[in-house]
Amino acid sequence: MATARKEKQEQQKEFDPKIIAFLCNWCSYAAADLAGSSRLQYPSNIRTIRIPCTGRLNPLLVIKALNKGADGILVSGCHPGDCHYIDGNYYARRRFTMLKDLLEFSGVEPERLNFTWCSAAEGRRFAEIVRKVVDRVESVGPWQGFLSEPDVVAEKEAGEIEDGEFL
Amino acid sequence: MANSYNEITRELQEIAAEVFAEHDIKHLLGFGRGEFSGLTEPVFLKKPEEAERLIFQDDAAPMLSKYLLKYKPDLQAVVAKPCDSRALAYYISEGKISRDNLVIIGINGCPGIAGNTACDECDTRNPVIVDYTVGEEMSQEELEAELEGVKYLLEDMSPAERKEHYSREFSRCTQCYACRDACPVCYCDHCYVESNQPEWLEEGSSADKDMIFHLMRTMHMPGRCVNCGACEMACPEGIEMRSMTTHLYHRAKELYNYRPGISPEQSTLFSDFDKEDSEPGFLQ
Amino acid sequence: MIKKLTAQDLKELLGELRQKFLVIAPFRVKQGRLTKVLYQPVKTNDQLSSIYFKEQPDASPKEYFLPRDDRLAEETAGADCQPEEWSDNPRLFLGVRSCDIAGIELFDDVFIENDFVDPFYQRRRENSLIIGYSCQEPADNSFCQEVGIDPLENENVPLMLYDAGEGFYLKVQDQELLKGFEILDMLQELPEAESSELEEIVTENRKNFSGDEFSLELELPFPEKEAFTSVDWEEATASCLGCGVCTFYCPTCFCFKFFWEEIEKNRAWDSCMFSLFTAHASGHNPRERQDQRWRQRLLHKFSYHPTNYQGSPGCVGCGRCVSKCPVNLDIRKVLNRVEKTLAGEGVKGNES
Amino acid sequence: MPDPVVVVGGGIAGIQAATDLAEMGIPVYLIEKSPSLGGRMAQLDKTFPTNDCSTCILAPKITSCYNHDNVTTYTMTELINVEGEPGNFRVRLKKRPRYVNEEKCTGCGDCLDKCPVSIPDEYNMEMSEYGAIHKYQPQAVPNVAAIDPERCLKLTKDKCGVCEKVCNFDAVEYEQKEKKFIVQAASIVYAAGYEGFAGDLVSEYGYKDQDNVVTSLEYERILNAAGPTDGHIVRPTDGEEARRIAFIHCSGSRDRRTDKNYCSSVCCTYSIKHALITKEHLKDTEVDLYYMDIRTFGKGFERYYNRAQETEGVNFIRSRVSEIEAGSQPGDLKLKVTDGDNGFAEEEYDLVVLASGLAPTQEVTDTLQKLKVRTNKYGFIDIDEFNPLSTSRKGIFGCGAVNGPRDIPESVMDASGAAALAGQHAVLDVNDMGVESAGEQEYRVTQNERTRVGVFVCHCGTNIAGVIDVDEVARRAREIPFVEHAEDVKYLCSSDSQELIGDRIEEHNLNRIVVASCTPRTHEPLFMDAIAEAGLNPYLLEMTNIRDQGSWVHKEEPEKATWKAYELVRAGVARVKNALPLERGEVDNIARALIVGGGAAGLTAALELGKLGFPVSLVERETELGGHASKLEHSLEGRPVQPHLERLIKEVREHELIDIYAGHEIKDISGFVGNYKLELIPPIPEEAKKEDDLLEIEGGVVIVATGGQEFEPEEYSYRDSDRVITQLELEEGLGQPNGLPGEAEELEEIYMIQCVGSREEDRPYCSRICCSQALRNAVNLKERNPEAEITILYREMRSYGYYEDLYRQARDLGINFSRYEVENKPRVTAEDNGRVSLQYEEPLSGREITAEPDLLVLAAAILPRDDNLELSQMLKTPLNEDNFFLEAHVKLRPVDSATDGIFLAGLSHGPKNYSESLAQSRAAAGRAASILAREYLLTQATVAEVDEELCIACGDCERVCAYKAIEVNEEEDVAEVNRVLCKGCGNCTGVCRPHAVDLHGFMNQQIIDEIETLLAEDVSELAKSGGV
Repeated sequence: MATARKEKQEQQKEFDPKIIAFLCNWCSYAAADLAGSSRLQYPSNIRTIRIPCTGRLNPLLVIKALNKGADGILVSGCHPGDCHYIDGNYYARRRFTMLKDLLEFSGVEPERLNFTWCSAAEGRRFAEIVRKVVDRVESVGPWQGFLSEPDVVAEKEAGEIEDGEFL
Repeated sequence: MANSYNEITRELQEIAAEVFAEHDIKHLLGFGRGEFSGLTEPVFLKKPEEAERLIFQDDAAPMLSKYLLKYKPDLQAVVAKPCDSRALAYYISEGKISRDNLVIIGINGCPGIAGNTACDECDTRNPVIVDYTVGEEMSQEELEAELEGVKYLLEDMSPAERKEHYSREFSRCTQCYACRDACPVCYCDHCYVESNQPEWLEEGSSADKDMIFHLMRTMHMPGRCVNCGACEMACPEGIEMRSMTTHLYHRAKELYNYRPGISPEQSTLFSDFDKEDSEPGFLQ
Repeated sequence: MIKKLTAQDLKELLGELRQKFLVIAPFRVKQGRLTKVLYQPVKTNDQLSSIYFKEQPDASPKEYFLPRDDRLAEETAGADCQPEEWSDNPRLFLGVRSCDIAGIELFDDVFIENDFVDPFYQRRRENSLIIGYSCQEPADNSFCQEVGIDPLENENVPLMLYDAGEGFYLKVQDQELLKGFEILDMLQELPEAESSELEEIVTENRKNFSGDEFSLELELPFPEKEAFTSVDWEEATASCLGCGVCTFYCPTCFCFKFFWEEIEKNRAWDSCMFSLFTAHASGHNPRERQDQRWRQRLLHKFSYHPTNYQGSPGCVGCGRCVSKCPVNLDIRKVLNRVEKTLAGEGVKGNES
Repeated sequence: MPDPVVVVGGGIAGIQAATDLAEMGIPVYLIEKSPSLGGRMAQLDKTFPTNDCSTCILAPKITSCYNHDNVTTYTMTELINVEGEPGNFRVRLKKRPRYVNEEKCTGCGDCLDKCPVSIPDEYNMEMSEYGAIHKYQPQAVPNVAAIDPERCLKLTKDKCGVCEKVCNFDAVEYEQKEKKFIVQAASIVYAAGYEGFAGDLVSEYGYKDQDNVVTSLEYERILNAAGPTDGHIVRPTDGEEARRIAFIHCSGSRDRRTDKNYCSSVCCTYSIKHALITKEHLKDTEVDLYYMDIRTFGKGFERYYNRAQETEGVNFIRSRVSEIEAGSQPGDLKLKVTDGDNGFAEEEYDLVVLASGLAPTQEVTDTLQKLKVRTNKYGFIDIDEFNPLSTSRKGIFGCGAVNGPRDIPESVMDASGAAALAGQHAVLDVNDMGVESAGEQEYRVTQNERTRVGVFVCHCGTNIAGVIDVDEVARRAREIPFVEHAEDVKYLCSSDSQELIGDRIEEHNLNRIVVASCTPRTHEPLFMDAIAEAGLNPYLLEMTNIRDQGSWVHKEEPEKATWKAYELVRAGVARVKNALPLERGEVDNIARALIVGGGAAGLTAALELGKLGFPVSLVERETELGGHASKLEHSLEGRPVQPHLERLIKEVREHELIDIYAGHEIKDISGFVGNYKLELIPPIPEEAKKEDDLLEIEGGVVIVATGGQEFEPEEYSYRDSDRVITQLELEEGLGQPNGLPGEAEELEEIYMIQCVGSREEDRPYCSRICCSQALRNAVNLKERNPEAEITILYREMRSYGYYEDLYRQARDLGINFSRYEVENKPRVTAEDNGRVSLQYEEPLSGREITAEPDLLVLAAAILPRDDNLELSQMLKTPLNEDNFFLEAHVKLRPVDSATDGIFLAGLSHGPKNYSESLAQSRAAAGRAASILAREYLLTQATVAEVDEELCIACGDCERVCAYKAIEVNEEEDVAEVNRVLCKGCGNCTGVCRPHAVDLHGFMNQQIIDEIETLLAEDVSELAKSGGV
């Protein structure tokens, strides 16, 4: 699907990334609201999914979002120490550190994986984060899935035939 | 020094007899030789006379810890490679099995398993919890000497090269999930793969999905994977997938000084935190 | 009719056959950390020298008849669609051994010679020509003779290839089946050989097959009810991990599942060794434990299939399930236990 | 229904008091002078010592108070006077006109940009501007505009009127008049707060002359990301980043030349906070703090101070700034500094922050006098040490900074305590608390129905519709699978629209609702109510935020904003289609408090709860009640403690609702909020004990009041000489004849050493009371023997608050003070004759002084009890690093433990003086009452649930749950959720490997559906067509 979408975007010529943002209800979602009530403008590329706490976010959901074709991910919670649920974001931090590391190791561009903290008072920071994330994702272009282009794979799919005068 | 297979085999047979004499065990879980195949296979010994069936060879790849949970209310004896002993420590830390129900015969100075690349970078050559041991312990100096200059799997590749590597490797995946089934710390009764409500992993056999399977599985592994290499050894397609879990294994060690299964008292990686944990690559 | 060929002759013949056929032959292939022998389409004439007959291929050609992932229908089309990769060229499978030939025959029984014909299988099967290959020595863990299969001679393929070390013999067994394939014309130029030459080789090779440690005395089909209930399956299969590799590599396992991928209806290999294989939507699972699944697999091959198909075995004794098993769980050992239990030798009692 | 209580002041203290009272089932009138709740705390950027974001922690608290069924809020309202008696006060109120109808105004903000007038923004300390019609602050509660009558053109000159024209709700009402009205109240909680003052030292500190001299409150706004400089630390004059900043402590406080010569208590720590945050923003900026004493006496403050000093590079300079004048460059400032060591110096800075003190406004003092509430010489409420929170007028209680300089947790403690006292007049009917019960409303059973989603898209006037084509969104929404009905509505939050939603539910038999409008954070309760009214389970609602996170932020991209809105609606439908009808569960609550500890704290808590009408079981391990307090001779104000303690014990003993278990040890504690069980070992001699002697008592809450202990000094020859005693021993000795080595009157030379065992490496906290205690004892000794030569060797004198008076008195009496550094402590050697020899360095001269005092008194640290750890394990509630019980939140929940239903009082929570212990105990009673008042405890609806099939009992969920709400049942080998304790954070769901735990309201399936829908191909297909 990711590839199909990418083709369409190529036809469109203009890359309009889609970024899934997981925001915790108490800080970052509130910051996004504050950006709104302060009328700060930012690109419309983000699609927010509200979660109670970054601790709620199972890393598999981020993989799922990329699997479904998100060009980039933003996860933002309360600053460490500020968690509404005492320490949820501390646990989340480890999970995301490992997730980000794994995905980058496997070839996902770091620019697509954006984890940060944003407090309820930081409306301006939120708008800046979104701008930054959109820039970052744009800089690496459309997401084409976890694997290389199908033709690269097909070439080597069956494995390499060992040469030799067997016959 | 790593011990020889024959020496370990000889000692195992002696100690097994001792274990039978000293404990009222349901069975002694170890390795034996396949009657027809000549291959090393898991055996469940019940009688002291069977002690001589025990062997240890370079194809003793299966993780015996995997079988213990099935019989956990009973007292079981088990021959444990160092990696197996870590899996056991991990089980105990998660309350999956009681230490009191285990008689552990640990293999010191494990000589490793043929073809298992995890053994080349193994950082635990003596078992972490034991009741009996066979073989000489390997000293820390020896271990460090052996590890010197060892490169971890795919460490030298660029992310893009790895992406290509995985694209190639997973194109062969037949979704048998032997990697998961062979893994000592994958012990869920119902794997997320088999859930369709919600459907974490969609059905279909494209390489893309196999990649996602492995990414998701790897995210269940940090703080659990003991880097035994059983996943790769089990793969009938020779897919090199261990690099993912191994990478996080080493990263958890670097970032959090965390090694799974080092002690039965340890918390899991993801159920613990430090306020000062680093935030590599987080947006500032 | 028996033709005698040098390796060069064979390559030339195959080169010619490639004009008409998609030739699929065994190669040594490097895949990740393993090197395997696998059936693969010959892409260039240069590749012909790399064809490799020395070992039993790691996998049977089953996936060319029942692909792992088979698109059956599209939602929008409304009707069944055509298998996508069908070409007009017929396929020639080179060097298929008796065990794998028997596997394909079993598929024929199930998918063609049956009340329901699987059009996908049928089309692929009818478009394929098989050149058999006579084994020179037993493959690791194989026990084909114990299930009534002759690894050296096989009458059920039109052509049979014999390796003579310095060259090959090609035996034409069924001219009828070769009609329309123009293959006989191509063979005309080649020198014929006496059947005695061939017999000598076969007799010599057969000596390699005498030392089977394993023997299966019990007649097929196994008595269903008795085998089902009296064997301690748990004990016999305790080390099974449930991965299903045995079934994927089995030349006779054909179970599949359906699933939708976006708008496509697909089928893919499934395995009775998987816990979900029999799981009901309600949560109930009639085969809850792995030993029950093992019992199913074994009895399907040795009891149910022979019962339904005039005593023909559901297992071809290729030994791949043993070689591929991550924990080396040996079906021969389990069969042995079944035999002993049924013979009243009380394996179970013996152990307790 | 109990009688109402009036709470004056909508700052953190008022909000806490109102919430606690409301939770007890008491109706509350909350009176706030300004247009919005929040008070001073809402203006703060971050809070010490954790640097928590102030808004983040306060906003949820304000919202839940404002939305509480039992709270009626009057903003822009002041109290005029009070008549009548406790239990039947007639409270006269005056509501200033807002000129905006609070009911009609939706806070849409349409009018805000249109106002042609600019006035200084009060919330931003007048450092920015807003219109004559404005919202007091962006996150104002209520979220309603107000007009400044003095600057509005319409109201002053009858011109303009544009706000009325643009308002779509007819909410602007220029004709509003001041309204006076009376409410009946049983009692009054007065929480009018403080103002910051920098003293009258205008000329010296140049506050009014130099623009780059700002007060601490102004600096809070500068630091704040939503403040006038967007959180950039820049100079007001030229907007340049500040490279050198001076913070001047005690600006106005502790100054004999003003009438406010008390210590404001909070400035030291907040200045450290400012310094730390400044360093966080601008690593290289030089930050200098000018101070007299660093008074970081609160819980965790000393560590904060150490951190600033040791790792963050903040410079602490002990000297007095005498003058600030213009510096060499424009805008720069020159400080003239007198320094004890170095004489006189000049330093230049580009920004100076005055650590202004806390004082009541004149208006507040006047009002208090009008209310016949006695004030002290500083204008604060005159508080009786032994009866904190009460005032001189019965039925009126003070809390927060009107009681004296307070930080936030102290104000919150005051508030809960005041609620406990005020509640006693409201006559609680324990059997009919009027607290809602979960099962009251029956909802339509929708489980077997086909999914029929209704979508409502709000215009919000032009707020949404001005950017987003709402008609198009609604039109396309109709095509979304499962959508039965979709329409766009001008203002969905208006009351007729709420009815319309109900009508549509009925008309189309809708069973899921998607509201596309503003933020669910403020409006979800409203729409949940609306659909509940229509008989639909309120959890079958999904809100998509197309205004705050849509039209408002994508003004320049109307087409994309429209598509985004459509996609969000689509995702909302996907998410709500799997929503389950949820219900809050009811759990039995045992209306009895279990109090552990029979010292002054436990006794006070027991008595207040008894007076509120709740049964109490009080457990004390000793056979006598009184605890640590029975050793206290006099209070810090010098009043005898024992008569008060004896009266307290008598009252408790005589109270019919209080059972006393003296001499009982606790064997085990089990259960959770609503249902705690204590196993007690009765006082039976060991040899007579039998198995079944154990006693079990049950209650809904536990109050931990087990006290602390005095450190037994290991140094200064304490163990070697009778002439070396602790301050507590001195106090005990003063009370008894022959209690001291030599009669007090005869002791000629007395030395005192402070910080013995406190503020050291292995005990890095301040014991808070020792400075004041030493001062009190020194003054007592001096009064008995004016000839006595008394010297106090100290590190910092931490005589915070009014104890500064004591410090001054001591100096006036001729008591000597000599500072020592921790690296160079006084040295004491025991002599053979039983006396001691003392050597120390006199800091000014650097001379080594040797003395042979008649008495050496050590200010020994206050320690946590040794058995705290054991008790905390039984209670399953954590201790802090120093082994005192840890509060749930250092700022806003100072009395609650991390475990629901367990409250903390007195020294078990940390060092505090007698009066502070009493206040906290009252607070514990107030907090406990807010739970005990409920017949049932309501669980949250959005809680975690375990799929037992999938659960592998690995225990990860248990380990990550901060609330102990999920635990592995070892017997069943499965994790179980305690719905009462679950807060719905989902941390268990995030960590669960087999995905066996799921969180209602945020289920995996719902989030996955949302993800898939947001990224679904045909949606991009539509987007590709370039929008509408």
